[in-house]
This record gives sequence, structure tokens and C-alpha cells, in this order.
Amino acid sequence: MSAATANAAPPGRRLSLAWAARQRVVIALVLLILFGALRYEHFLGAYNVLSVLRYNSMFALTSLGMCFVIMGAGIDLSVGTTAAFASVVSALLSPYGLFPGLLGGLGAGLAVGAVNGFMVTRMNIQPFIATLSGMLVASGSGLLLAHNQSVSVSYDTDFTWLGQGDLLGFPTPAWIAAAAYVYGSVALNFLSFGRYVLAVGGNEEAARLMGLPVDRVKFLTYVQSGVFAGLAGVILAAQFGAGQPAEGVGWELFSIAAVVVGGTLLTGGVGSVATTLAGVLLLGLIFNVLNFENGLGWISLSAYWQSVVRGVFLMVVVMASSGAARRVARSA
Amino acid sequence: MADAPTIGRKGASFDVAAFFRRYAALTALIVLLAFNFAVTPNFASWQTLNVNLTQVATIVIVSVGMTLVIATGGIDLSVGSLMAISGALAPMIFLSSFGLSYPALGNALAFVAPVAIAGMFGLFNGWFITRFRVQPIVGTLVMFIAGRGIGQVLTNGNLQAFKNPTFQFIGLGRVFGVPCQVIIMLALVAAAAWTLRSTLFGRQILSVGGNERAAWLSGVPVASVKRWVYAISGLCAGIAGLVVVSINSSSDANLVGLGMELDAIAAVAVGGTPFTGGQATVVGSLIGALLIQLVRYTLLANGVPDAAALVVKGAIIAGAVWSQQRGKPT
Amino acid sequence: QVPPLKKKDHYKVGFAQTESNNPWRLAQTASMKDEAAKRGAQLVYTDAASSAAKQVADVNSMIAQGVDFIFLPPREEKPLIPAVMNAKKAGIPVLLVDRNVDPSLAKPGVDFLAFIGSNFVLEGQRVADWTIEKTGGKGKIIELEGSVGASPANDRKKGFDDTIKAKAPDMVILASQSGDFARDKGRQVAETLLQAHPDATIVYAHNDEMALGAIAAIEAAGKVPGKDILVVSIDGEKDGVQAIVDGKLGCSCECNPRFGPAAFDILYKYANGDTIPPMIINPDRFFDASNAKEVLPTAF
Amino acid sequence: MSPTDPLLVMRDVNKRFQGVQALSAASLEVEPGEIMALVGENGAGKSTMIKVLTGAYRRDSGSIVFGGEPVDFASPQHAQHGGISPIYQEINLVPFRSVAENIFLGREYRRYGLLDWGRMNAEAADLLRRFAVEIDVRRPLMDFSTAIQQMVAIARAVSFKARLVIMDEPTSSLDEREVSVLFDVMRRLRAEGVAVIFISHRLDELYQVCDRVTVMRDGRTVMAGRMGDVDKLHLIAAMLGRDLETVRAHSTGFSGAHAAAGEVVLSAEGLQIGRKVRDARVEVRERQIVGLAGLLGSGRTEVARAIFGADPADAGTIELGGRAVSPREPAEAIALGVGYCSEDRKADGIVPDMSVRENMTLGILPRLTSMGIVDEARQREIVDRFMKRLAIKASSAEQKIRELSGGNQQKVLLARWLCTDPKLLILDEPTRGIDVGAKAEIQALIRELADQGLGVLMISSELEEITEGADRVFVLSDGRTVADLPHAEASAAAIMAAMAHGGAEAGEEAVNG
Ligand SMILES: Nc1ncnc2c1ncn2[C@@H]1O[C@H](COP(=O)(O)OP(=O)(O)OP(=O)(O)O)[C@@H](O)[C@H]1O
Ligand SMILES: Nc1ncnc2c1ncn2[C@@H]1O[C@H](COP(=O)(O)OP(=O)(O)OP(=O)(O)O)[C@@H](O)[C@H]1O
Ligand SMILES: [Mg+2]
Ligand SMILES: [Mg+2]
Repeated sequence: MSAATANAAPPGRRLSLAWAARQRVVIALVLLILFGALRYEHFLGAYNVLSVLRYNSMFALTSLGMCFVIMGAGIDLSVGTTAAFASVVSALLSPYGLFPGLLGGLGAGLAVGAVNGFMVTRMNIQPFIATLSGMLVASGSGLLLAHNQSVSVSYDTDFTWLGQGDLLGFPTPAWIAAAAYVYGSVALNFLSFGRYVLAVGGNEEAARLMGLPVDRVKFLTYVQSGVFAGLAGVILAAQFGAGQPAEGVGWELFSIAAVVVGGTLLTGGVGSVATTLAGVLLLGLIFNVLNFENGLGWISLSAYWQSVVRGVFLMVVVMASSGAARRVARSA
Repeated sequence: MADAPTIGRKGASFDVAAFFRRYAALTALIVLLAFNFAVTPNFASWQTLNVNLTQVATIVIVSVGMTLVIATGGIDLSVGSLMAISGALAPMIFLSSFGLSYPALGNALAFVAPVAIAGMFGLFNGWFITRFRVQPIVGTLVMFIAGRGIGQVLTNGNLQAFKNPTFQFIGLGRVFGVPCQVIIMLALVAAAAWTLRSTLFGRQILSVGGNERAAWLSGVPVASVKRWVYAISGLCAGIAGLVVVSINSSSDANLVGLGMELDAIAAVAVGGTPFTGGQATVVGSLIGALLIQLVRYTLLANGVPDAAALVVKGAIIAGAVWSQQRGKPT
Repeated sequence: QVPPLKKKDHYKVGFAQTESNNPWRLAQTASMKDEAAKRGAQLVYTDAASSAAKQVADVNSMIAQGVDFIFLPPREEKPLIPAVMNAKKAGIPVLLVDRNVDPSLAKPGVDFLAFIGSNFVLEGQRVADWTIEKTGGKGKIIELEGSVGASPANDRKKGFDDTIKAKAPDMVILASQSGDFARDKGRQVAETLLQAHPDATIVYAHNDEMALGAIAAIEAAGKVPGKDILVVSIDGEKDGVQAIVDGKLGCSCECNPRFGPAAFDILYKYANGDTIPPMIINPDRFFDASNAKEVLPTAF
Repeated sequence: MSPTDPLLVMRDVNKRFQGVQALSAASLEVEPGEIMALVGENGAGKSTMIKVLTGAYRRDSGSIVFGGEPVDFASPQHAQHGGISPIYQEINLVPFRSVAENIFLGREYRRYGLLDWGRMNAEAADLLRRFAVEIDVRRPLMDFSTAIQQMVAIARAVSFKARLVIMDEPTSSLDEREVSVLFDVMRRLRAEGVAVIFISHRLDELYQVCDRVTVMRDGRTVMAGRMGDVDKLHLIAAMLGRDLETVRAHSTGFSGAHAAAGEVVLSAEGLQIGRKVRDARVEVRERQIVGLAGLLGSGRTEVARAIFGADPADAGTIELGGRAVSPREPAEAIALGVGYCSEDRKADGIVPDMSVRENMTLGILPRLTSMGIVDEARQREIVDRFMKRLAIKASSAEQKIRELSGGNQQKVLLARWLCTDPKLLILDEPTRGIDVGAKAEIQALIRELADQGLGVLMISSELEEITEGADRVFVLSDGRTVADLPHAEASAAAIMAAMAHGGAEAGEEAVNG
């Protein structure tokens, strides 16, 4: 989607819009946590906090990859099925140990990412369509490899530690995601790669004329997204003890929403790694809060009302950040 | 800007290869037809045509609206959910006590109201996107999530089974032997193609997609054009929802239109409409949808396993869009 | 050992449904909710939206909320093991309903209280047996599978296919493709397969919804379901049984979703200190023309 | 390579786009350490020549020798490594990123493998100071005016330590002071032995700095010589391909009598818009061209956009034809008979993938429509008329506008407004980036339209255009109208004095002086 399509606002206003959105997501997250802490017993209990972190680390990883792709003005619809495919590969390799399983998953993600990147940069296919086919191919490959069934991981090796284990009292997957976000933050702010991604997303033509290796940068964002999705797949396999070829449905939309709620523009060129994480936690906590709400027994929200509530919640977050942006733009 | 090497490309003389590359989807469609005539058992029959056309109709109907949305540089993820809402509403209307006591009125209302309401939700998408300057993917993602929930809440998730020949004419009826939904599909394609080509609204859609700020400064009512485009997409989805439930004699808000957004978007892309907006071909979307449908038919009829079919489908979509890309003059 | 359950007047129980997108699941949820209300239990209900991973997270949130007992229909055999183990660690007994987990990884009566449900493989076998008897072991079959990767789909296929192979060497399965357990998709796939294999005489669908779609497809192709082509399926939902009454559907093996009463019975028995058998198989009925009319009111 | 060998030799370069032969056997030779002017009409192929050189386009045939070696750069990146540093015609930087980043993108400083922001920011600030630009280099580029952005682009190119710097119309958005700073930099480069290719439509500038000149026409190189040996008329004659006499007759587009002004069409008073415009006043009458002068950033565009309803004013009154109005949207202003030709062609003007025909009739489309259907016959008729009248160079009305040269795009946009038959036409830099020939034509056209009754509000950074063309001049300084001069008093000196000093007294001074 080209820069001109999103809205008629001048670029200055759009930047402050993104900035305001970033403040808002952190405030919204804090409010949601406060709400949960005050309303529900055990909400901030160690068990709940740690299991929420353990579970959402997968989405944190796919969203991080997505964040870079979107900052480069692309999109990656394949993250969910790539994770599923990678979970199958790593489950199949898990009997050989932790590292073979890990590398297998990463390799699978890398392969899908490379195919996506190739389609986008070499074949000139629009990212939405390119990664849509990547999504179908990854899903099909996973199912073929797994013969349509979940693949058991080996409990004999320490592979499952990657998903079920702890390190210093914290879930291993949460450590992995945290490390990835530290890397992401450094890469965005202190490595040429991150700056090139922003430049390419901000004005691809200018970046090309400035002599930046545009295609290589775009290619790498897709590869990186694939690798992070692969890592999420490894955690998926390790955490649930099985490679699951049919998992990952809707992960891409979750990730896109998290990235956007985190104040990264879908048109590219502006973004933040830290608030993407806030976006992930915000959207992830919504599920948790809804579960707790049902547990109160006052009202039993059916799954259907939950979808409506989630949709409305996303709408409110988006609206709030847009309203805040307008106020900021006026006072500036 | 980076233009393909132009060495050796002849401007004037007719280049057969270039022609086929330009019309890649059509070419692929023809090739696939030839393949099927040769390989697939029992392919050469009217019933095959009938099966394919009736199956593709809903995707095409949705693609028509989607093409217009994409022409403005937007995208509509909510179409499947709007199909579910419309599909849920129709039987609720004619099965209600009102609908049962006044069948004629109930049936008429069952056609009009769900489509109109889907259109209203589409209008809401457009309003949300223009009023809050939300990127279309996110703007329609809201309705993608909430819309199906609304459909499910309306029916409490229950499946509504019915038998109502009048209403089901839209999915099962035939006019001069042509299935009703095929006629609707062709009419919508023709209307949308004509709208894009010859009407003020059509030109405004393309100018908004081509350069929104320039269009606005030239007096094009950008926000209203966008709202209408999403409303039309909602209307198309509403019609498609009616077609689906009437063929099945049942409405299941959980499943009606599930995954339709990606099918429709793929059809539009394979048909040659770029996502950047400003250019669009509705007939292309029809061809794109037919191609995807025929691929699915071919794989199913030849017993290709479902998992492998996913891989093939992905490859075909990418391949078709790719050759389209190459055939385009720089 | 399975964690014990204290005697209480009012229990707080969790029910971690896997999805709510088909009539079968809806009936199951309704049955659980009704029964909970009847017995004065507070039900913590979650919906995993077809994701095994989310189902585990849902169970974890139940554990965090301190429920007394968990009813769990595990979406898949292996990925739900952590949920079972976490509950055990937290001292909460778990009753698996309608689907089982991998017995080599978690054992009934040890890691979780018990399994209650149907045997999907057996369902496939029963339908195959009925079909063989009805047709004299002759016919060409089109099979409509459930969702790719779903365990009922895999098991119902295995039960049926193996039985056909073993007992009716004259029968062939011409084609077997997924219809996603859905009427619309089932109809579309059936239309295509019937077109490609006009010689088919039998359609076996993994659930009634797809069977109903197939019936529509057969009629659209100008053939008569039940006469030209025999349709058989599983589930025994109301529309399906009605189709048997109408002569369009040959048979349907019941797979009863109304788990509520039996599941809560087990809970109270366990709290009483009774021993619970680790595997409880539902006495599913079998519907065909002989009994369809009578059972119609009791179908879900 | 001996010192006398040329640095760059391009020979027999051909480049064809779909249907357009952009370059045919064009050639260009540049010596080390010289400033080479490259001139030609719009669409002559100057930009294409540059893009072929830097590998942004691939040539169809021809040879390029750079520094004694035959070269074939595959991309701008390669050209940059090879020692060629270009500034392209449209400012091509990344708006969201900081100024320092824009300067250092592609060759960042690192410390311990990480980006060294401190050093980059410091050096960027130093570098810009050489261009007399003092700004916070950590802020995003888009926070700054077009002029500053252009300076940043120039600073970036110069800082590459290249052997050849190419500037494609860098001055079109710079004011006089900034231009002279730029020229100093160019002279310094020359002193350091760096060659410069300088493209500009402002011929006077060329004489100030350039050593030699190459003239292109219709994709061919038609002349090359020492700047001092070619006088301006000869240069124009070569560019246009006409003889000297014709050129002489055409030298100023605005010559001719100033007709008596009629009724007031626009009167705006006390306009306040955001923080940039605080108290602006303009008045335009029928048959009158009103100039709006001011330094870059003085708020002229804002005033124009407010009258047009694009960014509504916060305070003040706007009267059109004697009726108080407050258009909230361009569509409303258009309905009231106002047209606005914006300064940024690419962002606010063209719809790139649409044809010339569609672009031209975008504003008038509702009027060509009955029952929602566009009357194509009338559309074509109008388009044909204006293509002839403005001498628009395009292969046909169906050519995509993005394939046209900048000048011809501008003509199409002008036609877009002319065909709506407005009462008031606001032109924001109407001749920016337009060659002399077309410029005179457009100016004559503006005059002609005004004489037929149109009121014109013309924003221009070229003083000549204002002093010669305008019947009345308003000068904006820092968001205030500081002077209101009739044609007779609107000398360049008076206008500059008003712009420079600002404030009411200064305006008076200028009027009196
Ligand atoms: N990408 C393109 N596609 C098709 N035609 C093009 C393209 N770029 C340039 N042209 C054509 O090539 C010719 C030369 O254009 P070019 O931009 O080089 O002119 P120019 O001398 O730089 O003009 P100006 O002074 O207006 O910038 C023009 O006729 C133009 O229409
Ligand atoms: N912060 C900003 N955000 C968005 N747009 C801006 C901002 N500042 C200026 N602009 C727009 O950029 C354009 C150029 O502004 P500039 O600072 O050159 O003012 P100007 O007085 O209109 O200059 P000129 O003398 O070129 O007409 C105008 O269209 C203005 O509306
Ligand atoms: Mg140029
Ligand atoms: Mg301006």
C-alpha cells in the first residue's frame, strides 16, 4: 500500500499520529493491567503472569518479525503457518536433541522467509499476495510433512526445555522473546540494517537512489520474519510437546494488529520495537482478562460476545490513538 | 521507476509472447482448461461448467466489491464476516413469526434487509477508516473480528436450517437454464466494469487510489468515495451471504464466508489489479476467480491430497501475479 | 496419583471448550452449562477457537483462578499434555471429555481422572459395517473427510477405510478429500468429486453436515440420494436424522455431545471417594431407517 | 589518465521508453574540476541522461567513459561507489528520518559495530553549517521547509567526496540567499577539482557559476561550448531550435498592456492559520494578476490553501465575489469558482497512473457528467483543445501523465484548472521547473486569461515574474502582509526591502523608497 493511500494528512501529522499511538498503547496496557489486578483475584499471581508470558512469547516473536517487515512497507501473512511448519520440522528433529530441533525450526522459518523475500524482491509480487502464497505453501508443507497429524516431540532430550522450562524462575520462551526484542531494539536503532529498513519503508525510491541495497534490505526483513516465526514454531513444539501443522491460524492478523496498535505505520518508515511488545501484551492480555471475567460468574460471555468485545476493543484502541494524535498535532 | 531492460523490445509489432504475459491469468485459464479436457475424467460436460460457475459465483460477487476497494488503495478484510451476518439475518427474517404470517413480505424483506445491513456495516468500515484515518487493513480487521461475532450472537451460534423455495431461488433457481447466482455474478461484473469505465464515481475511485491528495485538491469528495466503496463491498458480501445460505438450505454464522477475504483478494490480485490503487479491472478479477476455482476443481477431481493442493494453490497464485507483473509495460 | 477433590456444596469448575463453530460443540457447551446450573456449580467457560495452544493457555488461566475441577475436551492428543500436567501439578483433577490425549504421555487414573467419550475409530467401523451389509460389499465410494489434521477426521477415516479393506475387497474408495466438517465445503467437494467420478454409488461423510451438503450436490447433479447414491455418515444431529427419515441419508452413527450429566456425575462420585474407571465409552446409538423416526426428538 | 583527459564522456546514448525516444545519440563531456551547465526544454532528456549515467535507468545503447574507464553502473549504488554523487530532480530523501540520517544513510559511522549517532549528528551539523543552515539535525527531515530539505540533499551529495557531483534543478525551491550559498559551495568544489553538472531552467544562474554549457533538445545534444561564448539569446535559440528573431519576439511572456481591473473577486482579511500565518490580507479583482511575494516559509502557500479550503483558516474573513465564505473543503471552493494549482506537482498534483485526459478533466468531471455517466466526447473535445492551446507534448491524450516531463505535467495541471473556467485562479509557483519556452507561453496564457476577466493570485519565488507579471503585489513576511504595492511601485528592490525587513514600517519604507 503506497504512502499516499493511507490518509490525506500531511506527513508531519502522520508522524505525530504514530508517536501518540505509541504513548497510548503503553497507557492502555497499564490501565488494562490495573483493571485486571483490581477486579480479579490471582490476576497478578505468579502463575498467571508466568503462563501468560510463556504463551504470548510466540506471538511476541512473530510480531517482532512482522514489525520489521511493516516498517519496510511490506506485510507478512505467512508468520502463523510458518510457525506451524517450523514446529513440525523441529518436532521431527527433536529426538536428536535441543540444537537439532532448534536449528530445524529456524531453518524451516528461514526457508519460507527466503521464498517470501524472493517473491517480493525478485519476482516483484506485492507483499500481500506473495506472503499469502507463502502462507499456503508453508501450511501445505507442514501438513504433508506431518501426514496431517500432530507430531510428538521427544521427551527424552532436553528439547522441551525451550518451551516448558524455566531459567532463573522465568519461562524459557519469555527469555527467548526478551532477547529477541533486545536484539530488535538494537538492530533498529544502532545497526545500519534497522535504519535501512526505515529508509526503504519511508521512501523506497529515494532509498534506491541514495544507493541503499533496497532489495537486499527487503529480502532480509522477510527472512528475519521467517526466522522469528520459525523460532515461534520451535517454542510451539517445545511448549506443547508436539509439532502442530494446523496451528497458527490467525496469528498473522494478531501480529499485524499488535504492530499497528504499537504505533508502527502500515505504510512503513516509522516504527518502534518496544511498543510492539506492548501491543502484543495488550492484545494477549485481552484473552486472559476475558477468561477471568468468565470466571467471576457474573456474566458468562459466550465466545461470540468475546469476538465482539475484542473487535470493539481494537477499535477503541485505534480510535483513542487517533484522537490523541489529533490533539498532539493541534498543540504542536 | 526501475524499469526492466528494454533492449530488444519492439514497440509496434505485435508480440505474441508479450500478449500472453500481459493476459497471464487468461492464458493460464486456457491452458488449465486444455489440461482438464485432456486429463480430468468426465470434464467435457455442461454439468462441469454448471458446478464451476455456481461455486465461483460467491467469490466473484465478493471480488467485485473488493476490486473497487482495492482500486482506491484500500483493502477489505471484513467481507467474510459480513457474509455471515447477512446469511444469519435472512432466515431469521423469513422464519420469524412476521415472516411466516406474511410470507411474501417476509421473503422480500429477507432479500433486502440483510444486504442493506451488510452494506451499512460496510459503510461503517468506510466511516471508521476515513473519520479516524485508520489504515484499511486495521479498520476492516475490526469488523473481521467483531462481524462474525455479531452474526454468531444473532443466532447464538446455532445453525438455522430451512426450506424456502422462494428465497432459495437466489441460490438454486435458474433463468433460461442459467443458475440465478451466475446471472447475478455476471450482472455485477458488468455493472462494476461499466461504473469504473464510464461513470463519474468510477473515475473518482481511480483518482482517489492514484493520488488521494491530488484528487482531494481537485474537488473529489475523497471520504465519501471511500465510504461508498466500502459500502458497496459490504453490499456485495451481503448478496454473496444470501447465495451461500440458500444453496445450503442452512445458515451457519460460524462458517458462512469463512476465509472469503483471502480468496477474494487473491482473485483480484491474480486478475491484475495492483494493490497500490489507481488501476483496476473487474473482468480481470472474474478471470482470476475462475482460474483459482478451476485450479481447485482440477486438484480435487484428480485426487491431489488437500495438503499438496495448498502448495499448488500458493504457487499458482504467485505465478499468475508474477507473470502479470512482467507483462506490464513499465 | 490423581489429585483428590474435597467435598463441597458448590464447586467452581472449568470447562475449556475447543471451539464453538459447529452444532455439535454448541450442544456440548449447552449441556455442560445446563448441568452446571442445575447442580449449583460455578462454571468458568473458555473457548479456544480451534487452537490447541490457546486451549492450554485457557486451562492455565483456570488453574490461576483456582478452580476445583476441570472438564477438558482436548483438541489434540499431544499438544494438550502440558495442560493436563499443569493441572495435576496444581492439584486439580481433570476429566477429559469426548477426545483423549496420548496415553503414552499421560495416563487416565494417574495423570488425569478419566476419559469419557466416544471412540471415533469405532464410529468409522460401525458405519463401514452397516454399509457393507446394506450393499452386499459392492460399491464405489467417495469419502468426505473432516478438517485436515483433526483427530476425529483421522480416526473416522482409519476406522472406515480399514474395515472396508478388510471385509469388502470388492469395494473401492474412488476419492477422499476434505470437506472441513462443513455443509458448504462438503457440498462443493461432493459436486466436484461426483462430476469427476460419475460411477460412484456411495458417499461416506465424516459428519452429518457434510453429508447434507453431499445430498444437495447429488440432487443438483440430477440423481436421487438414497437410490442412485447411498449416503452414510456420523454424528446423528437432528437434520441428519431427519434426512434418514426422508430416505436421503442411509445411516448415521451417533456421537452424542450431551456430556453434562455424565460428566458431573463423575465429579460428584469422585468427591464421594468412589473409584472411577479410567475409560468410559459412551453407549452411542446407531440410526438408520429402522429407528430414525422414534429417535428424532432425542437427537441433538 | 592525463590531467587534460575529460572526466566523463557519454557518447551516442540511446534510451527509449514505451513510445518515447527520450535520448537519441545524446552525448555529454565533462572535464575534471569544471562546472558544466546542462540545459534544454522540458522533456529534452536532461534528467534521463543523468539517470542513465548513474544506472537508475539502463541505456539501450551508447558508451560511457568515466575517469578514463568505460563504465556501466548497474545501480545508483554502484555509481556512488564509482565516484558520482547525484541529486535527482525531485527531492529524493526519506521524510520520516532525521536530517543527519538522511545525510549519512548508506555510509554510517560505526563504533564497536554499532551506529555512532554522536559523531554522525555532529558531522551533519558541521556540514550543514557550511551551507549556512543551522538546524537540529536529529529532527525528522519533514519538519523542515522544502528549501532546507533541498539543502540537505545537496549537503549529502557534496559530502560524498565524489569526483563528479550532479545537481538536477537544485535551485527551483531555493531563494536568492540560499542560491548564492550553493554557488559558493559549487565554486569550492571546483577549486578542489570536483566536476559539477548543473541543470537549471534559470538561465541567469548558469552564467554566474558555470564554465561550459551543453544544450539538449528532443533527446539530442545540439550544442556544447564555453558559457562565456554563448549569449542568452543564442542559448535560448539553441534550446528551442528556433532562429534568433523568433526568440527575441518571445522574450517575456508578461509583456503587454495591463487592462483595467474590474470587480473584486477575492478579498481576504486578517487571516490566521496555524502558527505560520498571523495576519494576512490579499485582494484580487477581475482582469488582474495579483502577486503574492515573500521568502520561502513566509506562509504564502498556507494563505492560498486557506482560501481554497484545503487548510481552513482559524480566523479572518474571506469574501468571494463580495460574499463572505468559509470553504471547508476544496470541493466547496471549486464550486465557488476557485482553482488552485499547487506547488508540489508530484504529491498534490498528478495522478500518476491516469492518462493526460483523465488528469486534465479531474476537476471538471462532475460537470461533464449527466446521470452519473461521463460524456467522453465532450471530455475529449476539451482535452484536445487545451493540449493544443498549451502545446502539451505527449504521444497522445491517453499517455500516462507520469511518463511526461515535469514541464508538460505542469501544463496539464494548469489546464485542469483552466477548463473549470474559474473566476479566481490561485497559482502556487506556476512556472517552477518549467523551461523558458514553456514558461513564456504559460505566462502569456495567464495574462490572456486575466484579460478575459479572470482574477489570478500568483505565488512566485522569482521576483522577475512578480515584478513583470503582477498588476498588484502583496508581500508576506513571517505570516503577515507587510506591503501592498501597485504594479508601478512593485520593483524588485521594493519587494525585497519589504520581505527583508518585514513589519508595517518596512513596507511603507519600501513603498516610499
Ligand atoms: N519513466 C518514464 N517513462 C516514460 N517516459 C519517460 C519516463 N521518464 C521520462 N520519459 C520521457 O522522456 C523524455 C525526457 O524526459 P526527461 O525527464 O529526461 O526531461 P528533462 O529534460 O529532465 O525535462 P524537465 O526539464 O522537465 O525536467 C520526456 O519526453 C519524458 O516524457
Ligand atoms: N509541519 C508541516 N506539516 C505539514 N505540512 C507542512 C508543514 N510545514 C509546511 N507544510 C507545507 O509545506 C509546504 C511548503 O511550506 P513552506 O514552508 O515552503 O511555506 P510557504 O510560505 O508556502 O513557502 P513558499 O514560499 O514555497 O510558498 C506548504 O504546502 C505547507 O502547507
Ligand atoms: Mg528533468
Ligand atoms: Mg509554498
